[in-house]
Amino acid sequence: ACGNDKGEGDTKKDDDVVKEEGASGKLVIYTGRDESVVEKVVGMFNEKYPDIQVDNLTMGAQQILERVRGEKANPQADFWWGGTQSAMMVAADEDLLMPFKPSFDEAIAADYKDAEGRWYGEMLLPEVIMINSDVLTPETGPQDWDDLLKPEWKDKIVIRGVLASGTMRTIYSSMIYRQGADDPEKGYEWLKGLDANTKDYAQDPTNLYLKLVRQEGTVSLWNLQDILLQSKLNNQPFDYIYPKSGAPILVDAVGIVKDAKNEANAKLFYEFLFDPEVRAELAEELYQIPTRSDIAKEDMPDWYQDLDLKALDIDWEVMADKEAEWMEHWDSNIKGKGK
Amino acid sequence: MKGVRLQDITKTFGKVHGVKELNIDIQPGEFFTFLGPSGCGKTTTLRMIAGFYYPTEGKIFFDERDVTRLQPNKRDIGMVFQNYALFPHMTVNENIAFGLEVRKFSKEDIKAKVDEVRGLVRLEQYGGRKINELSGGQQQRVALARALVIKPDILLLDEPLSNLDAKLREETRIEIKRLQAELGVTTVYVTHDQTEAMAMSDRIMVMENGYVQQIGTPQEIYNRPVNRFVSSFIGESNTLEMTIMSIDSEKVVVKNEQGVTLTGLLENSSPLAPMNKGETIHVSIRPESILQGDGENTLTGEITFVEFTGLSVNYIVKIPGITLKVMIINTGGKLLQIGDSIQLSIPSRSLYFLGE
Amino acid sequence: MKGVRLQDITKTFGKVHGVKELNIDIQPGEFFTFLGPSGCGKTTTLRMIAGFYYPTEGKIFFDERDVTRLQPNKRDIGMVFQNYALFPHMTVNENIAFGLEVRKFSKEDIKAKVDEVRGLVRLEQYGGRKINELSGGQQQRVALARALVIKPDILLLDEPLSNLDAKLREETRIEIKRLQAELGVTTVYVTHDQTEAMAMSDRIMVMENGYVQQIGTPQEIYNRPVNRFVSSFIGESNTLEMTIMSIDSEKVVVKNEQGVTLTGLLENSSPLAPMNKGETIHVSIRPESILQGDGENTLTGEITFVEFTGLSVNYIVKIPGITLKVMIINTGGKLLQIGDSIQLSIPSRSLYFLGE
Amino acid sequence: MKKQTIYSSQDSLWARITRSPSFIYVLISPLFLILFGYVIFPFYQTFIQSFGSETGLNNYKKFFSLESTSNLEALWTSVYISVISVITCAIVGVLMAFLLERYDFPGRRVLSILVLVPMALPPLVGVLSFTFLYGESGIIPRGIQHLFNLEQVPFKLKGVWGVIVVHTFTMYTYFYLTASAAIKGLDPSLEEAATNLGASRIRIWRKIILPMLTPSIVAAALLVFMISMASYTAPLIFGVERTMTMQIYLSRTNGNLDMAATQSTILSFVSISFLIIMRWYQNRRNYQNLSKGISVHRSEVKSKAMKVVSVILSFVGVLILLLPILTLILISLSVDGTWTTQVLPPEYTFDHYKALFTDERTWRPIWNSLQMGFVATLGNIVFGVAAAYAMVRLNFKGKTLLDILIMVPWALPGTVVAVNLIAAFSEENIFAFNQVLIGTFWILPLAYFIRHLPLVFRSTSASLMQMDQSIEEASRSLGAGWWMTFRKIVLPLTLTGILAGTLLAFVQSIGEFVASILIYSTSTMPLSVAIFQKMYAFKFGTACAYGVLQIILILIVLTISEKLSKGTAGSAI
Ligand SMILES: Nc1ncnc2c1ncn2[C@@H]1O[C@H](COP(=O)(O)OP(=O)(O)OP(=O)(O)O)[C@@H](O)[C@H]1O
Ligand SMILES: Nc1ncnc2c1ncn2[C@@H]1O[C@H](COP(=O)(O)OP(=O)(O)OP(=O)(O)O)[C@@H](O)[C@H]1O
Ligand SMILES: [Fe+3]
Ligand SMILES: [Mg+2]
Ligand SMILES: [Mg+2]
Repeated sequence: ACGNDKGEGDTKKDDDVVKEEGASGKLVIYTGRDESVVEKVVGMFNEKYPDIQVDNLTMGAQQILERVRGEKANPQADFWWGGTQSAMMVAADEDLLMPFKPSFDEAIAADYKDAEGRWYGEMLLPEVIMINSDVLTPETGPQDWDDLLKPEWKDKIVIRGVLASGTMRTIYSSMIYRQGADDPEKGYEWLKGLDANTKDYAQDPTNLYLKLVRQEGTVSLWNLQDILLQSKLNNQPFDYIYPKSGAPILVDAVGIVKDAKNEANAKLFYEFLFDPEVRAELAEELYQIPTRSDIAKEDMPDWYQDLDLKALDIDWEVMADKEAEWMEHWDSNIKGKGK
Repeated sequence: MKGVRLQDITKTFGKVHGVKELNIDIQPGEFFTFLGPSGCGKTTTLRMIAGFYYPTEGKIFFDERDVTRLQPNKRDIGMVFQNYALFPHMTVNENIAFGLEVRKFSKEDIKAKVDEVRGLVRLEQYGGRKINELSGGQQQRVALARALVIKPDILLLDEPLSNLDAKLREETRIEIKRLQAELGVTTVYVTHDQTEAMAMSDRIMVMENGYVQQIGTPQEIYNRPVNRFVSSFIGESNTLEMTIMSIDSEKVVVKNEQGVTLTGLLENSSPLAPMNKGETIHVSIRPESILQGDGENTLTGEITFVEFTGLSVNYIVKIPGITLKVMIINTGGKLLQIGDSIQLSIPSRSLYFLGE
Repeated sequence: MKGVRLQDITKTFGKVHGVKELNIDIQPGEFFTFLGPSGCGKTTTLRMIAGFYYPTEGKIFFDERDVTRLQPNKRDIGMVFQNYALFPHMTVNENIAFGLEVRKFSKEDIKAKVDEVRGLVRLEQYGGRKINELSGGQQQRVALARALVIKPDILLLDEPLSNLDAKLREETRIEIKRLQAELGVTTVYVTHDQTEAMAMSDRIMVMENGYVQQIGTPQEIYNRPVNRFVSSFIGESNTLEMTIMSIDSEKVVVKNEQGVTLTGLLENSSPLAPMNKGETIHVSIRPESILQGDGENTLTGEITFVEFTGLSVNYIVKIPGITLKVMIINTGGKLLQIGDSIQLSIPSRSLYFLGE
Repeated sequence: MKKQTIYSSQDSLWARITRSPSFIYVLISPLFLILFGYVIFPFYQTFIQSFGSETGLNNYKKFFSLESTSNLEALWTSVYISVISVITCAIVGVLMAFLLERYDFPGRRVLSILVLVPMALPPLVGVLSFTFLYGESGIIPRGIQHLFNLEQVPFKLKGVWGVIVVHTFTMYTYFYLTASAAIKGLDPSLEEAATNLGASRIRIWRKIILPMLTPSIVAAALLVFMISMASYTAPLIFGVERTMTMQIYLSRTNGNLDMAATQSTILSFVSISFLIIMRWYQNRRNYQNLSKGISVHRSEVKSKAMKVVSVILSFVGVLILLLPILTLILISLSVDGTWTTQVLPPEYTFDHYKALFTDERTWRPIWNSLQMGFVATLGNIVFGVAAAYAMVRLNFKGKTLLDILIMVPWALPGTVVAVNLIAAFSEENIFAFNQVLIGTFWILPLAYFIRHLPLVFRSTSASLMQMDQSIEEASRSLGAGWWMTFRKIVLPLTLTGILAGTLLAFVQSIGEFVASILIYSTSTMPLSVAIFQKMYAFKFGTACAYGVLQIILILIVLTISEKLSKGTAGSAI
């Protein structure tokens, strides 16, 4: 529920819910966010709460899950900042997260949060078509999902390894869902076509970027934010095409670790992170699309205002239910068989 | 000075037996030698005394102290290993000094002692050499020096001179004897050289196949072996199967199947031999006790083999009925050739009567 | 059957010299022995023949072929290493079979040959044993079997019997001799045991400190040593410094400072000795050539040392003016004691005149 | 007679304890406990969990079911990749060891350090440099394409072979190090005897040298096999997704912890079976040098041709080995994002290094890693050597168990070990002196210690197996106690082996990532995590520059250890 809910004007920042600014102590954050994001936000947080000493440990979403799981008996972390919806759901199921209703609860659509408040989506990640801008332009690239199957894109597509990536699993499952969830066969057919056009599967994001930069392929499927970050901040030759029929929109979420030692500080950070000003700044500089539906569009940067966030119509419940099965089928029967 | 007592010692390796039911009592200060064919259990016994093997059965005492399971390093033993077991990463000096360092001698003391013992084994020039730059004999001498320098209570020497030349061997032998006498070190010596064993030992133990055959002074062992094994193992010997024809309080007359008759003395018979008329016994005659020329028990035969050993000439002489090994001392005289005829005599006191 | 010729061979290790200016010509089929004190360069020479060292200078020929730099495995040599160098990860059989496998014999052939040679070295029961389960002497025999079984052109034996008992040594010695004669293998033998050297060799080379001293048949070496080193190294010897009093075509009379006078034969003099009246020369007398009792050159003295060696009794006898080592063959008679007086005679043919 | 008593009664307690042979038990019993508490117990729990809550053998049935064969395929892929990796690593490693140990040629000293450098390749950026080199857009394929004006790149490193190349490259050092220690200790007279019996070089290799190197080859084979089984990054990078580690990862991602446990159990079962087979194979024979006395060292006979061949071989070999590192340096010097379709980067800059050197946070992780690596390695030496000694020389019940205990942490994927450790140490307990170790400095060194213990243990026991035991006995007979014998005789003679293991352990500790990322804390961030963060932020050049720093660091360590070992290391013959 990020951008699509252009907020109804800024809501009050409700600091009254939590403690005064004199809060102190420690705060341990496990984060899947980029170092630069973390530095920036923590810096801002410390301006407001100078006495809170923030320790942040950067790692991948999967690693956070492993760690939090392992430390269940004696949690070391307070706040889990940045996890895929599925990781969050697993964690919630395993009783690793603390239910908490923040002040902005209502500003976030039900799709983007846990019913019991164990996690809230922080930002939205539309999954779009990625192109190498040295070779293609948004006009010459594939315009919609079905275009990807055209012969002209044969051996031009590079895909981030599907099974190991939550993002890619979601995209692929959405593609099946799009063809009808009741009978996945049509979806499988479609994916078979995609596999036939896929030149290579890259093992991790870094590799995906490299392959695109080095023109081993020119087209990929990836999330909007990272494409923008890479092209604007790191000067990578990337651009995106928002698929005509809409994009699956993923949620990247946060939560408080159950039995956290510095629960109060974690709550402060929670509130701070969703502060509309912070959101606006992050949108401006880091191309984040907030889940908060109550931020005025004028307060947001230009790129955001240009964006038409059209979501694919997806029943996430069904998706979550079927994903494992579909992906296993894809892995054993479709992957690499298309040629 | 310590005595060593082995009580009913048996040692087996898996199914193989090394030694069996050993009972040895070595006196303090004694020079005791293990003699026996290769593989008879000499090293095994020595290693049990040193503490590197535990006996499968039995006990070991140093004087009255039971040391059967005492740590090797608590036994105050000097040992020369059959394979030397030098420390390859140390120089000659460092090898020799090792035991002294363990005993916390001062630097100067160590240097003095090492220099002295190095002289004793004729390695004056080699102190700084690495072990792998030494010849085989030189390595063996380092091993010896290393064991001697610590002046242990008990010295265990496993063929310590086997790679030395006769001259050096004799010199070293004399040195060992001198040290042993001076310090009263109880010494257990393994050698395959019976001359050496005879010359040095207070007592000798002859072993075969893990069993003790005889323990006694060199002269006892040589002149009065208890059985055929000892007799033939120690020195050369002609052993003849003969029947006693007549016997009195002094003389014994024996005869073999081919009718050769010899006369010997009754006193020269092993306690185990059945000295009765008509019994078949074994007669042992040392080659060197057979003389060339006329005398008692004169025989004439033909030479079938000649071997010159410097000291002596060895012949094999075929006499109708018997073949004798004969050793004639080389006094620079002429050698007889194969086929020559030779007259021999056997002094009656040179016959020794054995049982089985 | 191949001859081996070493031409002006010198080998140095860094600054140390191993051997110097060797010239040896070993005949095809000959049994040639290196004799010399520990560290004199025997192993070094052998290793050059085997190809493990390159001579620093000089050349090595097998018959007429220059092999100085030929690979060791191309030389068809069987060698027993002084340190055995058995393959610890193989059994006795595997060790012995190794050379045969290299030569691509069939499985059955190998088995037959291995069994045969194992019998020869008395290891019948030990075929399946691991090397570390053998006694020292057994290991040495495996090393010997391994070299013999391949029936090489040239056999190099570096103290191959040093850890065997007298009996076994003699048996093996005879086996080696037999094989050598049968197959005509050229054999180079290193030993520290001069009896062995004397008994087995066609020719002997005596070395000292890297230099050749004398090459000759055993009798030549023993009875006609070229210098004092050879004379004293080979066997026991009393060497006396004496002055020639009179000399004729047959007899030489010598006298020492204390007035002891001896008579010897002119023919018994080394080519290097200055046989002129008034010259000071060395007279060598073997202990075993001295007889007990009356005869030529009779002397009377007092016994100062007694050693029983089984075969003989060794005395040191102090005669006014000289001290002699004397060896009296043990014929079972009584031992004389220290302090007893003894009468000795030295046959004139037992005196040998040497230069320096 | 008057004698110097060997042990004065006022010996300190410590001296008395250390001199007793049971000291070794004093050393290994806590090891036993630690391993038991933190390896076997969690592992046992994993094992129990693998049977699922109520499903019994279901997980196993599912694993081995023929309907969905992905697990079986994964098992098969993992096993055969591991076996081939062992073989290729053995060939390269032993060959290099032999060339460098036995032949003297110009540049040998330098080469003998360079040959270890691949060990220093940081795991994350390291594997990437392979893609830059041999991948589809890599320097070599593109270079050839440009050179010959080809339509397509002539080849690219992909799939199983890519994995094996990377494994060979990064793991042959296990063989190299252990084998060169063993070759140093090999009695040269054995080779002479074989040559003398007419054996050709090849036969000597097959029949004498290789068999005599068995303990060290077995040691290295075990290490390589297990690490290949547990390897994650390389298969991932080369798109071999069907491996055991990947399956475990997926199961955990999906929250199917029971299945993950099943898969881990099977993985370690395979590794342990390999261990047991290897032990059996090794114990059939004897490898102790037995020669009488000490033989001449390095044999003189060296054919000219061999010498030339060895120089060429070694140089070519080392060049190939160095390429990935050179590539890394190249990337670290190129401007991010500019290197697209060219063979070599078009623009160069020192900015990445500048960024590193001006950021005070750069040095902290380096220092952390050094410290933690040092502590862990120290522990490895003490316990690894003690355990190896106990294993080879002493007789006690449970040898095989101890062996397995030590090897298991190496056989399991790093993630699994780390998770076990977190579970064990996130609560107070006696083994951690009633401290919570998670979040403290000590947890990482402990993880490194447990995980890298097999390195020191294996290579030391290989050395010990070669050493003639009678040398130790000689020392005892001269009155030296157990401890002195150990210090003065055993240590110097096995030093090369210990050093080899130590180097491996230390370098591994510096580079360890998979477990580190799960248990590091802000104050103890290790170098590998720091590099990961640069990569994560797609600061690619900076990450590579960081990697280059790590390589330099390890090179310094290698050079120092080479200097130290020279002269002090004895040999067992
Ligand atoms: N590798 C080496 N480096 C330096 N010196 C050596 C080396 N090998 C042998 N020597 C020296 O060369 C000399 C001759 O050695 P060699 O091994 O030939 O003696 P040897 O006659 O076989 O003696 P032994 O009977 O004791 O075995 C010795 O003094 C020895 O110390
Ligand atoms: N570790 C072992 N395992 C099995 N058998 C062994 C072991 N050690 C020795 N033996 C056997 O025990 C017997 C006695 O060995 P020992 O070493 O005591 O002989 P030895 O009398 O010293 O012989 P040598 O004179 O040849 O050295 C031999 O037959 C030998 O093969
Ligand atoms: Fe990842
Ligand atoms: Mg022995
Ligand atoms: Mg020698």
